[in-house]
Amino acid sequence: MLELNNLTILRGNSIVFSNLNTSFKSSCLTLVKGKNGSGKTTLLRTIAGFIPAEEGNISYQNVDVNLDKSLWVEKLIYVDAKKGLSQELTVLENLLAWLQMKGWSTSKENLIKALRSVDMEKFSNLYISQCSEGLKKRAALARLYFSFIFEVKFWLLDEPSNDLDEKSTLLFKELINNFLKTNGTIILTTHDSNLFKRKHEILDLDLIKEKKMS
Amino acid sequence: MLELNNLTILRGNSIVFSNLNTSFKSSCLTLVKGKNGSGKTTLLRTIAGFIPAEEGNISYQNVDVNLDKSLWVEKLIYVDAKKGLSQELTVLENLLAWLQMKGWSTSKENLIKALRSVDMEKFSNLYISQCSEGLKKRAALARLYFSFIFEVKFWLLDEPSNDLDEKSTLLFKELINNFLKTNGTIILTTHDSNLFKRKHEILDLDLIKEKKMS
Amino acid sequence: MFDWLANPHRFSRLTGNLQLPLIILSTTMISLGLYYGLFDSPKDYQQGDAVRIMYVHVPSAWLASFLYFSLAISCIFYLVWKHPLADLIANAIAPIGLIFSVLTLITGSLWGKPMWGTWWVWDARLTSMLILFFFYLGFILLSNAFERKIDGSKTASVLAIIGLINLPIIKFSVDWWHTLHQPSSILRMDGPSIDKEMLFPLALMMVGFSLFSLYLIIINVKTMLMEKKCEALILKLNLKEFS
Amino acid sequence: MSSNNLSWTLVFITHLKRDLLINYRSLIDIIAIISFMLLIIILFTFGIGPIKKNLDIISNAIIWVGLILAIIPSLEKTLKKDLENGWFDQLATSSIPLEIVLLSRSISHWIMIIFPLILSTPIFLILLNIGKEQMPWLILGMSIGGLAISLIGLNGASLVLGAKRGNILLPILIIPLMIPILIFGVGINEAIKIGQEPINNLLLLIAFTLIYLVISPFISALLIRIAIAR
Amino acid sequence: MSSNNLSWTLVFITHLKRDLLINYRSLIDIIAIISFMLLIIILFTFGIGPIKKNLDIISNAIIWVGLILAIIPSLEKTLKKDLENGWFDQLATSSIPLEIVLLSRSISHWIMIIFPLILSTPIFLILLNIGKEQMPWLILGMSIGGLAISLIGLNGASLVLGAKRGNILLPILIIPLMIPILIFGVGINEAIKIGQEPINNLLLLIAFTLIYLVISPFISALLIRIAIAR
Amino acid sequence: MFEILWEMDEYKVYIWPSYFLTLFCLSLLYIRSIHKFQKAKRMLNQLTKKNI
Ligand code: HEM
Ligand SMILES: Nc1ncnc2c1ncn2[C@@H]1O[C@H](COP(=O)(O)OP(=O)(O)OP(=O)(O)O)[C@@H](O)[C@H]1O
Ligand SMILES: Nc1ncnc2c1ncn2[C@@H]1O[C@H](COP(=O)(O)OP(=O)(O)OP(=O)(O)O)[C@@H](O)[C@H]1O
Ligand SMILES: [Mg+2]
Ligand SMILES: [Mg+2]
Repeated sequence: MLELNNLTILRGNSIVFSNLNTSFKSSCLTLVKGKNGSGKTTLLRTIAGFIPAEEGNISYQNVDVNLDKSLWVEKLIYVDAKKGLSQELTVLENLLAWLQMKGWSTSKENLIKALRSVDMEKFSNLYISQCSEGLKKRAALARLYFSFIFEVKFWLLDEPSNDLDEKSTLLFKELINNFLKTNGTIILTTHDSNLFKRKHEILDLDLIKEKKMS
Repeated sequence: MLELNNLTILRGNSIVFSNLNTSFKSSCLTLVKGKNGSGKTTLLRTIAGFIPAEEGNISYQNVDVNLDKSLWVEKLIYVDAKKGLSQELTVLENLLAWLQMKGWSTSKENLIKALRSVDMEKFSNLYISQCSEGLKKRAALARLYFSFIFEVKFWLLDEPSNDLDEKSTLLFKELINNFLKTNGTIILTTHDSNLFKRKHEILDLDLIKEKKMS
Repeated sequence: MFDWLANPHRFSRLTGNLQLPLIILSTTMISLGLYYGLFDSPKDYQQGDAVRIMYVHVPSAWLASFLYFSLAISCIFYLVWKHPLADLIANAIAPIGLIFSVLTLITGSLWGKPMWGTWWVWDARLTSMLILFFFYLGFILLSNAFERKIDGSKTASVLAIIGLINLPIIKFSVDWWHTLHQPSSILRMDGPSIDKEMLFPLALMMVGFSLFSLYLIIINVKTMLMEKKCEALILKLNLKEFS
Repeated sequence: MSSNNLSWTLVFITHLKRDLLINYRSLIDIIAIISFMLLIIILFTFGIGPIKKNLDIISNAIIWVGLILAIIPSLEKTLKKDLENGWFDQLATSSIPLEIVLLSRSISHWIMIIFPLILSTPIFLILLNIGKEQMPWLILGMSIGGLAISLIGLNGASLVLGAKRGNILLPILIIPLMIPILIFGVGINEAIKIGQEPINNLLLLIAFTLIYLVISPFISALLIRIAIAR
Repeated sequence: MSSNNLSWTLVFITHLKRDLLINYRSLIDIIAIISFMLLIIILFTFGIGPIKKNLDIISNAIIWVGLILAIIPSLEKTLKKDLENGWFDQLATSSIPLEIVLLSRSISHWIMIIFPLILSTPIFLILLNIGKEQMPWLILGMSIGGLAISLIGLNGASLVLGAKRGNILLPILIIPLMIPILIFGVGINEAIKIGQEPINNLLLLIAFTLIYLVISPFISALLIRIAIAR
Repeated sequence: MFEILWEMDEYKVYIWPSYFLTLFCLSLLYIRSIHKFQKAKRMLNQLTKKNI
């Protein structure tokens, strides 16, 4: 149970949103919606602990996550448009570097499986500089697979479905379903309202703001 | 009438596609589909004349476009994920710079109109470095408006609908409809199969390749 | 000339029966030159035996300069008339020229030490050779710094041409620079008073080195031609995957 | 409405405006470049110790070498950014001759990087206690030589455009080209110092700069066309 | 499986490996950095003139200033890329102490940039004809001082992280910090030259380096946390 | 004849290295090119086999 207690966040000097209260249950998928510039990315980055909250706090199981940051960030995987892939490495090397960075060591099989989970194993030796947009995205999403091997509780995904073709979108949804089964929590932003048929919560930042207005 | 006569294109040392034959009618919208890495972006960049074709040629009204490159490129507007916006300029300044670069001079009203056409006039003085992904995209798409003032015949758009929220997607579609009315030709890539209700051609690179196989 | 050679088959055929004579001739000439240079030539009346260094130093110097010239020329051919062969030749020359420029500098230093009591002087000729070395280096680095080889070739060719324009200017400017500061007397390098017994081994080495380089260039070009063929075949294989 | 109707000077101006706007919105860069130069000078004065006589020997050298080294960091970005953010793609969809755009680049570089340095020569003179009779010549030399430096710098930047680790290659490629500028530039002041006529060096410097003013834009344009095709 | 169980040295090694893999796939950088240093030396000699006496006065200064200036271009990239492509975001989602990662960065920088320069000192000595009795001391000084330079350099790089036109700001921020290294380093060789004991300068240099070895990683880590929050 | 070797006493430290270095570099170039040549040849043969 992750809770945001009247969270206020600035970007530059402008308030992105103020006194936001909401909570994310486990084994539950939440779509963050809202028009461009409404603060979806900002929200995700705040939860991931990149952007310090101006006011309010974020608590997981009723403990402020900032008390032990490292404990918190270990539990989550964050993927956004920037992806964190370096052009000079191949898809596989990037994945390995990321694993080592996370402090996780795993077997060759699992790596292959992870790549296969987004249908990337035939591209595993392609340099990122030679990947198309969609391939890059998939190379980044391959990380999600390791949540089934190591203990990860949260996925924070910023517009993950962009650039993905039909097939890999399906694979991605499969990953999501499996993760929810292992009662993880997923918070993702998207503009594609009919991305998910399955049941899911919706957090609409615009609605919240309108409420505040009135 | 734009025709690709058995076009073969390399990326690195690998063939992206070979002996592609197809044509794009005017006042007609073509969606380029295909799985990741199938060569959509490459195709657009080749048509725009950025990537030289290994074999074959591109002809507009039965004239090879490479005979007078500058004449050809003037007729088209190309927008992709890179967008060509510089972080240090505001939305408006970027648009102006682009106009001057195209060699077009226009009135203040038209600028405002262009921004309004993608609902950006209230962000016109925001620096690109402070824009969210969707705002950047819209800042780039604002250029399309000028096809109604100056003579532009082609739009080459690489996944234009990514990052756009509902409202701006509608505005974007409106732009497309207007452009088709002024019988322009639109070639755009997307993975969102139900993006357009209106009638449109489809160029599916995967299908073409399969045909080659058999 | 390039037009005529551009066709790889003709090139191979033409050079095929050149190779053997080239290598034999060059090796014999060099070994003869070495023998005369070391054992069977007079000392210089003022430099003593040190003059023997000249027999390796001067030919390398000459070749380093000449090879760069031909490299730049073939780059022009490549950029203007787009002859793929010209590019190959340029790339074949580069490493050879690099080595010769290094040799010049080192043997030169080895010569300078006993003669001038110093390894290095900032003389125009020396310095411009050092700069030449950097142009060779830049050419090689740049032509390998891109993902696709042709991008590298094109860019590096431009660099080579820039060098062709600038090297004379640089050499001139360094000479000019010497006239500004009173040139120090001992550090002049107008060579020893060469008599013909010295001239003979020198000539041997000069010609030997040149023929040897020519041989190497031919080999390298052939290698690259084959590599190109390989790439083409790989493409064919990819094509098969499609159709 | 095609750009051919636009006079090229106009094109030149507009691009100049954009460049200046982008790169030099803030004063910081100008301050930065000047302080960089100052720091190079300071480094040397610390390196050789306080003895005035020694300083006099190398004061001119420091200024010119400093000038050349100080601008190197500013070079790479001038083109690389516009390649990455796709601006050159957009340029390729207009019929404006690239040569002009690139000439305007060099000029804007001169205005925003070299010119501030020239303005701050008095400080350098004081630090290196160079006699003030040298000042006008130094300024003259730096303005002319500086233009050549900008032009060569742009060529270098376009050479490494899209190259792996271009930022490290760049210095190797351009410094050799800068040597004549250095020699003629220093020559001017050395001539003054020992009471000779500096005019010859000055003329040589001018000639060199003119040559580059002509060829540099074409070289850069050629290279950028190659870069876009990737 | 949490990384706390991993020994930090292991973390250190793995990150060292990644850095070396990414930035230095090739020999190019090493060749490049050496040539850059050589070119700086060439520039200076042309500035000063061929007279041996003058050269001797500043030969040591040139080597040390050259060392400091030569590494500047290599610094910026070391961190900036990883911020832009979001790698640091990913780092922030792991419980590994940033300090260690950054220490490994400095070390990899030393290995790939400073060390090659040290290996090529003989060439510099010949060009500047410095007596070979100086060599061992120069090498010793450069290896120790070089480490400090890498550490300071990394601090600078993280300071300008995310700053507009950081590449221009960088030199200003780090050069002042480098002045002590320069003074002690040159001090060693000057002492030798005039036949004194170089030991004092050496000790000072070591002390200075040790201090930075301790504080630098913390400073960089702090700065990067700030950069991510933007 | 070979006493000349010992005649050029004080210079041989300079002469020998320069000669040896030169020969070394030349042979290096030779070996390198030949080696690359052979490698390309081998590869070409393999590929031609594959294509047929
Ligand atoms: C007593 C000492 C030396 C003598 C008598 C000497 C003599 C010569 C001669 C006769 C040439 C051929 C001239 C020509 O090709 O136009 C030459 C070229 C050259 N030497 Fe030396 N050399 C000496 C020392 C050095 C040293 C110490 C170096 C460098 C470290 C050096 C570097 C060169 C270079 C770079 C060239 C080629 C310059 C050119 O061809 O334009 N030499 N030298
Ligand atoms: N670096 C920044 N400095 C200042 N303001 C910023 C910065 N980045 C974003 N903003 C502002 O913060 C607000 C929220 O940005 P954010 O990226 O979270 O929007 P978003 O919901 O992700 O939009 P999109 O759907 O386009 O991704 C926007 O109004 C934007 O202008
Ligand atoms: N710079 C490059 N060098 C080498 N190969 C490349 C390069 N860029 C792309 N490729 C390859 O070219 C092929 C086509 O790439 P392209 O970007 O056109 O695909 P795409 O259809 O746009 O994919 P996506 O839907 O993910 O955007 C891919 O297989 C990719 O690996
Ligand atoms: Mg967003
Ligand atoms: Mg694409």
